Amino acid sequence: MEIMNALALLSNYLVVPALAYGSQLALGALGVTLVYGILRFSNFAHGELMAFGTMAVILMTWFLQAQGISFGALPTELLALPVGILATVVLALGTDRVVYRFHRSKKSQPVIFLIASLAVMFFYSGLTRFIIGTADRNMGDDGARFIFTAREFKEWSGLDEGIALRTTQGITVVVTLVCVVALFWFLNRTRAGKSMRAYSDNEDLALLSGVNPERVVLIAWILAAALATVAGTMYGLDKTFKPFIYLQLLLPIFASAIVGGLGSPVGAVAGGFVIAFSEITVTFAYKRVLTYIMPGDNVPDGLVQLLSTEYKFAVSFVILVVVLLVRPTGIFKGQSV
Amino acid sequence: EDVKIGVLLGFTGPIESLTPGMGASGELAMKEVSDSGKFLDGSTVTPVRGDSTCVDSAAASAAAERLITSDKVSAIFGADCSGVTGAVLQNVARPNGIVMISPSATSPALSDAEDDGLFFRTAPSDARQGQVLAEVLTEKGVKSAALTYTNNDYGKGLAESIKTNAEAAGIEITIDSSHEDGKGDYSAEVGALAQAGGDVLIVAGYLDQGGKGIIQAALDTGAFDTFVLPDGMVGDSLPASIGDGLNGSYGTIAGTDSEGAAMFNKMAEDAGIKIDAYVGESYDAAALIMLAMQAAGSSNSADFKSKIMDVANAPGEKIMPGELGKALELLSEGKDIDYVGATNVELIGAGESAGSFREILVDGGAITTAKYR
Amino acid sequence: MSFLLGKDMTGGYGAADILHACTIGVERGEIAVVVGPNGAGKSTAMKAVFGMLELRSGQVTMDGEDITSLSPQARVQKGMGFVPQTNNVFRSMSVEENLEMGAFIRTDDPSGTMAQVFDLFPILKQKRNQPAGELSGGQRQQVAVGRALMTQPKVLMLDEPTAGVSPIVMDELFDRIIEIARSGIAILMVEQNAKQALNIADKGYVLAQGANLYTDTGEALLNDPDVRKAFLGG
Amino acid sequence: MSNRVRISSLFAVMAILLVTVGVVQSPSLALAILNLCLISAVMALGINIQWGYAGLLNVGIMGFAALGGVAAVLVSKGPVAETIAVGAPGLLVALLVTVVTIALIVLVYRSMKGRLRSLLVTLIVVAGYFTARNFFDPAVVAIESTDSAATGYLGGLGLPIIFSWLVGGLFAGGAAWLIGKVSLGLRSDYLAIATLGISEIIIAVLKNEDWLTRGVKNVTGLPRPYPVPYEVEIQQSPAFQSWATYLGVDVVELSSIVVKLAYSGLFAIVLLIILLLCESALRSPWGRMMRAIRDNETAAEAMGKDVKGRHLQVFILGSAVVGIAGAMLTTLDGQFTPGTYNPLRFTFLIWAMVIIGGSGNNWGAVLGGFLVWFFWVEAEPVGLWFIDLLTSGMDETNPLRQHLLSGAAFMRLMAMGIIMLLVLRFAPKGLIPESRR
Amino acid sequence: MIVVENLHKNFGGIRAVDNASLTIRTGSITGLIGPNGAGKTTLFNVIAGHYRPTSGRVLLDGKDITGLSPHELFAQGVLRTFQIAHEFSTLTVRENLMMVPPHQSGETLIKAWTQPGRVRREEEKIRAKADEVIEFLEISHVADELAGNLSGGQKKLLELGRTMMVDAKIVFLDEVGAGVNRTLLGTIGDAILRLNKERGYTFCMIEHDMDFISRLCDPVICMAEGTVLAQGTAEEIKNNEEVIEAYLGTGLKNKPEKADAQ
Ligand SMILES: Nc1ncnc2c1ncn2[C@@H]1O[C@H](COP(=O)(O)OP(=O)(O)OP(=O)(O)O)[C@@H](O)[C@H]1O
Ligand SMILES: Nc1ncnc2c1ncn2[C@@H]1O[C@H](COP(=O)(O)OP(=O)(O)OP(=O)(O)O)[C@@H](O)[C@H]1O
Ligand SMILES: [Mg+2]
Ligand SMILES: [Mg+2]
Repeated sequence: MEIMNALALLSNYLVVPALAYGSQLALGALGVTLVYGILRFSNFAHGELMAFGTMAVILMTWFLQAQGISFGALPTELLALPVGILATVVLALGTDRVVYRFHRSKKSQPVIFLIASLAVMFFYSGLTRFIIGTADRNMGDDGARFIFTAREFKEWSGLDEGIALRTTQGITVVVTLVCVVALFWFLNRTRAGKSMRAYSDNEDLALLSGVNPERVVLIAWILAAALATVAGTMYGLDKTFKPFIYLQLLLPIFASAIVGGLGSPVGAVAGGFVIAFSEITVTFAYKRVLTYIMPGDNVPDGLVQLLSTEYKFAVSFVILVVVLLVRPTGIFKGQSV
Repeated sequence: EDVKIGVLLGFTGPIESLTPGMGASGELAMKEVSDSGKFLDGSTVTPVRGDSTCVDSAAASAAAERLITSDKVSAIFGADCSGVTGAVLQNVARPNGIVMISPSATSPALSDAEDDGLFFRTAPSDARQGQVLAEVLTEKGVKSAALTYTNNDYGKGLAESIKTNAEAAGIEITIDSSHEDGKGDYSAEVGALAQAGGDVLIVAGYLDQGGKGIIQAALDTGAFDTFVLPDGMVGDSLPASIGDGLNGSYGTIAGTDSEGAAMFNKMAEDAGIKIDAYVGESYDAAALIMLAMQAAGSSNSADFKSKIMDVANAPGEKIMPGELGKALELLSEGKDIDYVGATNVELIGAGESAGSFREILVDGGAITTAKYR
Repeated sequence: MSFLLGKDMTGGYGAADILHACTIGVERGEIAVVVGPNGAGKSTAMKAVFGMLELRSGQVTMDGEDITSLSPQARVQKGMGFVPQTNNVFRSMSVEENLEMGAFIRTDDPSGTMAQVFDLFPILKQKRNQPAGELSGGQRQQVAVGRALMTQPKVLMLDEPTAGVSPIVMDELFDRIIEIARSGIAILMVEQNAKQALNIADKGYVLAQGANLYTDTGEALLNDPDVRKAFLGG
Repeated sequence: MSNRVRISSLFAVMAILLVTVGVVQSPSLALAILNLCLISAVMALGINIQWGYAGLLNVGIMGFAALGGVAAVLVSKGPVAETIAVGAPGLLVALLVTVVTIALIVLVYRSMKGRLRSLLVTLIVVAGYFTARNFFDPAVVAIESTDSAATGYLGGLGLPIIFSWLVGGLFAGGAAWLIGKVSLGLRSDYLAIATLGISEIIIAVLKNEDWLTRGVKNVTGLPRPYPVPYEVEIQQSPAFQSWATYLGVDVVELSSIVVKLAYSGLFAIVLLIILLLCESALRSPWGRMMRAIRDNETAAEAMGKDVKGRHLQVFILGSAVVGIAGAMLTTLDGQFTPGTYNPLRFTFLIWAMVIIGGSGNNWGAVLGGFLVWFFWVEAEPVGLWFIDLLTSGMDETNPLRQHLLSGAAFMRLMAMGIIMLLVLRFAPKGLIPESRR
Repeated sequence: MIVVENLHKNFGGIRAVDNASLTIRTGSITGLIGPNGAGKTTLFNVIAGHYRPTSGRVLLDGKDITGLSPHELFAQGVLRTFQIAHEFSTLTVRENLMMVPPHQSGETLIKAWTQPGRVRREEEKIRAKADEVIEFLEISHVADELAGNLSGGQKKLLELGRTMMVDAKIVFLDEVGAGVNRTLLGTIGDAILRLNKERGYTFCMIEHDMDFISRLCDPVICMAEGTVLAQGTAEEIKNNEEVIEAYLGTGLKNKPEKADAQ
């Protein structure tokens, strides 16, 4: 019983949130890792691309809600998602035409692309704020908020610690797993996927094999944009939408992609979880858990917290660095340009 | 004549979601004054915006430099975050002898900064609010509380004063940990807070920043169900976005039983301004600048800086939001006024706001006034 | 009028021309070999024929049709296969995937050809799942050639296919090249193992400083003392 | 060589831009921008040393700049007697304990082997950590609780702040040495994220270790370096006033111009010295070796060059330069605010400077520093002006106009983005590309 | 003299070098042959310090040099060339050569800053030396071209050239011949012999061109599957059944059973 309570406590405050946050990071990291894997540069505009996509979804949602359309137990945003994706794809492809294609033709170094993406990031962030403003917007305010609440869980299980599971958390985790499997399958099993990897590996030789570079780039951006929109929306649904947040998300997302191994979808997910779990576990106060599992009723004095939450980023980055020292190109042997 | 007033706020950057409201309500006051036609025998007031970015002192100083030396503003309404405010004050405002009134900078460090009597702020000092909150907690019979604050000088200062006062009042603060605004996820913070436990969770943050995230997560996980909200957290948008979960939470915000606050909220709504943190303070800051000008009969900082205290404090006729026209009238007749405004401004010492506080209770998804202290 | 012909090709990578009215070509079912000192422009000529290089003058024709302005991909579609001299494998992809990429434009099932490649280069079969980047130099060379064989082209262009491969494999390779030629495919290759290459060549070109020096049948060149001395190492 | 022409003409353009600002807007604004341009240029040089010479992707600029800022505080602020009285002993003991612990670890490491060794080491680490904390924590509490609003930290040495520029360099260099030892094994983006992470850690420490630099409560009122006067004072001096009247300039305006010029002088000197050293280094065999290493580490290693050592060397040098710039910046601000250090402003912007200017070329880096900062500040008015232009046609109440005007602030971001894209478009290798020797 | 004792090098499951033991006599020109993937290059990489061996030792004149880093070995006079050319692509050909000599005072910053004169004088010497080498390799016309723009073979020549910039004790040549024009290869052969005779260089060279090998090398070592298969004079090796079986093959005779493979 005591043990069960301890477990419930841990899952409620540690496992469930970490899983959700991890998946959110992973979804973002998938997009980053894809662009890196195929187009061979770190796309700093990805965070803002997520913001833009989410904005598009929100606008569409407002429209739908105005029409009185809803999605039953699920938030209407999911209905609006395709439209958002479409808008984002258009933006991404447009950007590629006016910005990246030129540098491809010039065979610029990756770092040039990186800085270009930085500029694009500025532009996007301006654009998004321009259209929808900077205010903080709630998402997913229709549809059921919880799969089960802490209270429901208590009643059901009879424990004195509850576990809450939000609908959005559930959706996020599922979507992430689907995305990573799909992407992995696409890149490693399908003809198109292989041609994309070939292109990123050795462009000239890919040409000699009859691969059409334009098509590769097209697919890459479509996927990236779609992932960005999904990631952004999932995040917004679970937390809230505010353009500024997506800039802040960029760093943990990159951390995930890199620690997992750039270019590897599975790595992206692994990375996401490494970051998320390290942030939470190390700064977690184990006082009450111990109180449950320690024999008798001797309560530990103090919070039994390894490090205060001020340092949660520090912690996640320390772990990141350590991982990299052990595996210099990430957990799943990523590429590096 | 056309008097220019600089509006120096972080329109981009960490608090970009707060600043539009602040800017708008400051400009609301300016419009009111211009429209009254009574300002400095019929001159008008034009706001000129500058981006303080909230974090980049260098960019903020440059923006201020532009406002003062290029756009030739007579005073600056701003800046917002204490860091940039300090930089602008020392590197631009003082050298050029321009008055600055910040609606939101609360850092104690600013109180004893050399300012040649040029710097004022309408945000209440943390010290006072700490006491008030402690009183509230004792009355509510709170035995223990967890405390989280936004990791900047505002949050830190406030948290420190809450902690000391609360502990003095025999309330145990089980944990005081900070949270960074605008970050992705607050599970870790909530986790720690929940484990530390306590009757209530005191959230010394901003209502559309980390503060909100924390409350949301805390509610969802069932970690806490009552929250204590200092001024930064009090605003209609919070219950609106959190929902019923917030009912029963309480807090404090600068204000008096004078109908000032209510009146202002009305005005703001009509002007389509969302009531968030520092919106009232902003209106007051702008108003004070112009009233002082009127009292001095000049838009020159050197002349009117000394008047700001006079117009802000008793003696004199009380001035409510929306009564700026009347105030201008009185001043031009040489009468004395006591500006109350949206947040019941009382300037003490080095131009800080003492202010008395309004205790609020979230009830039925709306912020209601419990009583005044 | 050869099946594949690069005629009077002049051009280079930047300001200076590398090729000066250089002509190389090959007939269906024939083997043409290009030899010459390092830096003569052999690879450049090959690239030019394959459209990887801006020509200032001269044209490339295939089967009588002028393909000078076509992009490399387009030429691949027309049935040309090419093995470059340097970085000619997909380093991060497995040997098998490399071969599959060779068959990228094919619509039929390439597994048969793959089997043939594997018994031409047995070592590759063992290494089929290893990234090509981890292979030894010679193994890589084998992968590169294998990749080209997978395309089943009408014309096969090889830039120093035998560089770094062991003698036994080299013999195998030459045998296979003869076979392929017999099956009606035109083969144009650059070789530094000039003697062996000219041995099996129907036609030989000697380039120097980007210009044709000698053009003749394989054995004619082999037996020409000047050529032997100056270019074939005595 | 056409590069020289290009350089001089581009810098001429830069000068014209600044002068235009001076005329159209105001001279002291122009000078304010110039000062930041100079500082940015120094930072950009630091990064250029690392990326342009050696291909090291350092994305931790923020952290090193912050360390420079710390130096400014610790050097220039006077010591705080009370806090030292209550806290210093504890801290010293804690320090002592740490040193002893490390010594012990080294000893054990040297003298033992195998599992026993690792066991002992861990034991010592744990024991050391807790004993240290045992002295450290109470001392910190004591320090931070003494007059926390005003001081609550140890203060500094009370020396002239100009020294902090050197010390800042040393701090950053020292940190770089540590970081380099750990993470220079990593390549490209992996090194990048590692450095980024470490810089985040540095900032986290500065934000939360109040006893050291007051954390987020900020340290204000740093003194100015020697020749730089205070506007308010010189405004009072009759000599100055008469001078102003003689020149026919407003006293206030003149005072702020003079002050800014004084700063510009100091910064320019630093920039020139560093630039000179960089140039001669880059042209020397050392530069050739660095480029070789950047090109192909395996081969360089095989040709007898100590790649690791050289990487560490440039990493330290570059970071030290950034540290110097950081100290200069804090000096100019007159205050230290950990909250200001965010990656966008202190890392990516600097990178934009290096790349847009032309990596591998010192002049390029400097120009980049100037140009990018210039637009970082001027993008705002430019954006506003653009919006006005857009909306000039529409009438007051037009909702679109309202919306556009409300969004004017974000034109700054867009403008910045567009400008950067344009530069990259027309100078894909940077404005002053690396010159071949 | 280099002695390799039961050297093993595994990459994951792959045994690239599998218990190889061999000796390279001082003053000799030792040839190293073997089928593709026999482990020759890996062996070089281990000896030259690019890989740590899984097990086994490498001795140089009796002292253990296992696991020293390449630049330390360079300092001891152990040089190597790369099978897949590792030129410094953004340096000119001349710079590629000039960067090689060790202990250039211009390579330490302080001296570069304080003693420009001395640095310049050294540069003169080195440049002269470099031009010699360029002359010899017949690549004068591309001396100021970026090395990245060289032809495949020219890059190979550059590889060799770099080893000629210093006085080496022992030089490991990994297929310098591959892709080099045979006539030029002849001259290179002469050069190697000269360096060996006059300057007493020891050489160990991987080659697949038997004529070249038998002209220069004695002894010749044949590796297969990571171990030493046979050792002896070129003649012995040529006629060694195993070697023919595994490596040489039976020459350019068409094999009927292959002809109808298609
Ligand atoms: N980095 C690596 N990872 C995995 N396997 C490797 C790696 N490097 C080499 N190998 C394997 O080790 C074996 C020996 O490679 P090596 O390059 O030494 O052969 P080699 O004798 O030089 O052949 P060649 O004559 O073709 O150059 C090969 O089977 C190769 O696939
Ligand atoms: N990318 C390039 N840019 C500029 N010049 C080049 C480039 N590639 C080759 N060259 C020059 O063109 C000339 C011919 O090069 P090419 O590769 O055609 O020689 P090659 O005949 O193939 O020699 P090898 O037998 O060594 O391969 C060389 O002098 C080389 O320096
Ligand atoms: Mg070639
Ligand atoms: Mg080899």
